[in-house]
Amino acid sequence: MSEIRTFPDFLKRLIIVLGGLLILAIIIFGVLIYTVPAISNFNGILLESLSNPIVMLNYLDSLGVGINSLFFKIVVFPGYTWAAIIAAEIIWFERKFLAKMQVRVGPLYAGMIGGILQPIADVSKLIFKELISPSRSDKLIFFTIPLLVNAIGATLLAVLPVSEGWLIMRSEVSMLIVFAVIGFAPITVLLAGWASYSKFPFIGGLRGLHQMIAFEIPMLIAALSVVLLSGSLDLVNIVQAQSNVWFIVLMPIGAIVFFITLLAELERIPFDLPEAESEIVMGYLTEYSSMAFGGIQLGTYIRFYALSGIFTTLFLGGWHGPQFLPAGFEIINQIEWFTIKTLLVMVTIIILRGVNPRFRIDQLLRFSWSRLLILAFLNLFIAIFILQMGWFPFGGGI
Amino acid sequence: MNGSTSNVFVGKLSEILEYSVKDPLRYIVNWGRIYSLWPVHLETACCSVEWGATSGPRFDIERWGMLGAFGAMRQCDVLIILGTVNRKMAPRVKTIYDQMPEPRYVIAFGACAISGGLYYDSYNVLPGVDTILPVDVYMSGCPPRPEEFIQGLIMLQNKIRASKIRSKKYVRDT
Amino acid sequence: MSELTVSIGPQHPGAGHFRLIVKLDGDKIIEVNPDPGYVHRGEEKIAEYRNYIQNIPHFERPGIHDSSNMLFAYVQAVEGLMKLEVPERGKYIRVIMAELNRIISHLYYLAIYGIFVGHSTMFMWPMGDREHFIDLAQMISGQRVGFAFLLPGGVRNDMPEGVKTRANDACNYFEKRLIEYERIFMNNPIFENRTKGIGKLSKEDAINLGVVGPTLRASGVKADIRKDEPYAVYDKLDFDIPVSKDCDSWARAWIHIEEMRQSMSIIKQSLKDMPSGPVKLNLRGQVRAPPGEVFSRAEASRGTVSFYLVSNGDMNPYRIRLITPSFRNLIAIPHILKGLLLADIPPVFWSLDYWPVEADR
Amino acid sequence: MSGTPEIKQEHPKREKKIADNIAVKLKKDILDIEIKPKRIKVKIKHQSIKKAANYLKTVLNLDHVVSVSGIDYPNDNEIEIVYHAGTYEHKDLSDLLVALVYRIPREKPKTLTLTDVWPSTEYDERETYEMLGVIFDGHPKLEKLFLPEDWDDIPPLRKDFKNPGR
Repeated sequence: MSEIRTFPDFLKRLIIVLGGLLILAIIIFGVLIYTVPAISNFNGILLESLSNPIVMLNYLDSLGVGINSLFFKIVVFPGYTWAAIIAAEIIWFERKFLAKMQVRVGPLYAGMIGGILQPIADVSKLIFKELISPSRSDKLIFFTIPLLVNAIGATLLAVLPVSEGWLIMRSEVSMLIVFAVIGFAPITVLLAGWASYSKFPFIGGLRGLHQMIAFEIPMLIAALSVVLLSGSLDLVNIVQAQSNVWFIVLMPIGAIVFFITLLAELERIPFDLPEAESEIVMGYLTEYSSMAFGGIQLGTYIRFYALSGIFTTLFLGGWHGPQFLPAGFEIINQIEWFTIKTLLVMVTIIILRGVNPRFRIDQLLRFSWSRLLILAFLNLFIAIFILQMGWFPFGGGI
Repeated sequence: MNGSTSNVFVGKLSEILEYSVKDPLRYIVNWGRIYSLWPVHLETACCSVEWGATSGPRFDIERWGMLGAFGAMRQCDVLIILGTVNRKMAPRVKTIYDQMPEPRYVIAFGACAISGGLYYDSYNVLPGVDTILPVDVYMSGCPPRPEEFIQGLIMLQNKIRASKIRSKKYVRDT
Repeated sequence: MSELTVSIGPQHPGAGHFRLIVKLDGDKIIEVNPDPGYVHRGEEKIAEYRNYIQNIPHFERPGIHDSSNMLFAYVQAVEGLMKLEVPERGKYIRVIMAELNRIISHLYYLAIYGIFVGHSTMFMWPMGDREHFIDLAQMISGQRVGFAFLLPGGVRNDMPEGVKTRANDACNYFEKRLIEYERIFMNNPIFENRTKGIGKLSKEDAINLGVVGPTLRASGVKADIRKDEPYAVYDKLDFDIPVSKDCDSWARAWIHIEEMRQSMSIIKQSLKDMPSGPVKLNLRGQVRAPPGEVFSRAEASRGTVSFYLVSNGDMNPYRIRLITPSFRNLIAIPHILKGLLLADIPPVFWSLDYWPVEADR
Repeated sequence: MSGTPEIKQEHPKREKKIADNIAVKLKKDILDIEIKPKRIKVKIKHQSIKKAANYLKTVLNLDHVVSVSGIDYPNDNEIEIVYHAGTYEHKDLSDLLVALVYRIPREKPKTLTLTDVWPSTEYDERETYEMLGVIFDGHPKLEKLFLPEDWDDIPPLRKDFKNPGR
């Protein structure tokens, strides 16, 4: 038995093993067909689905795991797996794109095409690393935080309207859900810093708390004007209200305010104070190792995707866009437009990272309370003005 | 089934498992480690100038997935000893090494880190960092050129490629 | 009551091989205690065991990316004792190497400044452009850093063919690039917010504390050994000393950018004016200084570097005192950081261009 | 050529004039004055160091210290302390350095600090303290600077300290 050293070796071994497994499965399956009667029903569907895949989908639906089922939506497509894949690849894209801005190559050798497997390598390394829990930390809270951060990102995904008919959950107050969940993010940062029992994480946690609370209020007010114009708290209704004109055209100030507060909520440069590397090492992440660190990073990037999606929904007209695909594929067309817009928002945020240094906490707070808040109110008045003049058909929340 | 045949069966099973699961898994894990070596941001002396150039655009160490420098050692894999370690720095270097999670690798960068270099007879310089840490790769030069760092990195990658998933547990000093 | 003591360094992305013990009240700094010595290698003691030639690599190691400037003061001290007069071409080559080193060192400064304010592109661009000047220096001396190029009595070898055109190309390219640097990095509103008016060191304090180099010139004192006490051929060259009256971190960064412009002008002039002839004296046998003492100064990229050399006529120096600019600027760190915020430490600390290796020796 | 004697003699008169001034003012305290171009070396008695420093600072405008060096002379059983003072404000004297030199006994290396005259000497004196064991009375913070915290050998720059392997 030889050791695996090169990629062709690995591929050969994989083919042998998978082939063995396939033969094993066929044998077991064949035996089962003639012994257990319930399987033979499935066997018929399996054979039929070779010629007509719809049958298979319908069968899976009837079991509750099909493509239209809630399970599939939550776990696979608009839900977690999709977001995790986007998060992983946006990490790769971020590194590669920043490298290009900095006249470098960036990740190259991990994976065939331009180091596209770089995030996979990082994650697989982190999984098999030693998990250190600092001796004086509060272990329960310390290890709950990675899950909580992921949960926050995942909950936001639930109300994200990727298309008109295809979404996990439609609620009349989905906007409120979004802000309730976002409001929980500063607590995770503070708890992570506090549970680490270390100085730099604690400073990072406090910074995160200050920053996120200071930026949440302008964010809420900017979003309030959107609610006023569309007359609904439902994100789907908000997107429908933008079928003719996007809100970024009506309220550019509001869009800018929301975008800036978005950066602060996501702790992106120039607002990455809670993890400012040259000042407080890694902020609240300093003591996290292995997949606890990876989990927080993954959760943060999922939140990055989800909040970019919220920005798309509120100001960029959500799924609206010209129809490319033939009739009958409206849903796919809508998903496509939503994804393209969201990715564009994410790229804009990444570009900002390449050209800006970091703010200081007092400047940041002053900026938020004295500039952004006023701008947000100004935007609110503009929205009311538009509404009162009757220039916008929807609305009437007052 | 008597004892001896069952033993043969279990032995075969473990062989099959090793062949089909452990070996490919080891390859994948080592592949991840190879392309994701994050170094601790620790500068001990003047070789850090060349380390800066190595992470700069011309030599761009990120091509191998290595980040420029990483703040906290809890997430890091490589400890690069950038030059002279003196008697004041040595306990700190040891502490930093102890705080890193397994698996971890040490690179001795430059003549001073290998043997004390120009300062072999100084009253305040360690005669090589391998007196306090287990070193994986030595890079000679004063300071080593960035090309040499890249060569050393590839040597380290080859070393990792042949290593086991779970290395021998290092007993920490309290 | 709510006092917090954090130690920044020796392992910290914002400090390097150096420790600051910072007492904080909330986010405000009450007191800063610098704790150097993590790179102390006993250069002055080792020098007593080495002869004058063996000491050359030792005295460039403290400021390794500034090696020619460090050696400038040393070889002048030895030449002062031995009463040697360097050939004219050798002097010009020395000046070219010194100015190349100044640019290399200043670019390193800018790059690390970028990291310290959280601007990764500001790290990469100067690091990339630095390679052009390293290439030039490598063409002349054969080494990337730590050239050991200056010897008592001249320089090690003459310049190869083609340096002139290549140096002019690099300078022309980099002059354009500097304008971009100013536009993108220096005039970035967030960068200005972080550095303008932060970390003030008034003129009186700067003089009292005896700081040197760009830190001193950013506080409005026009002092540069190249003008005050001209050595080599600096009195024949035409250049300015940039001085700023702002006294803050931004001004210090700006001084570095202006000095790079002046250095490029010096390199171009020296390449034009350079006479032909030998580059070093033929010193047969050992370099041995007669008894006596000498105090020699040169302007390195971070400030004045001085050597106090006492010889008793032996093979080895009796005592060498090496005063590096970073050691002189060390005293300014606690003074300047007091009353600022925790987040100000990295940019303000680095704006002094404090290089721990050089200070610890 | 900085500090090069007898090759260029730019202002021999200027240094002579300053040295004469010093000699007149501090007649009783001075042991010897050496003049080189751009450098004046004033050897003074140990006790009058503060007076001399005050004079140099206030009258000659030497506002900062460039270096403080200690030299061990085991044969004379003495340690020599050298202060090199210069000026930034006085533009005409910017290339002049005045060295203030005095010797103290090797067994009892105790002297007065000059940090109250020149604040810039603080770290230099600390270094001289740890490298040569000279105690500066009245220094605000006379602690170890470069050496490790647990250093218990004799100060390394003394001539009887031998580097390991030498």
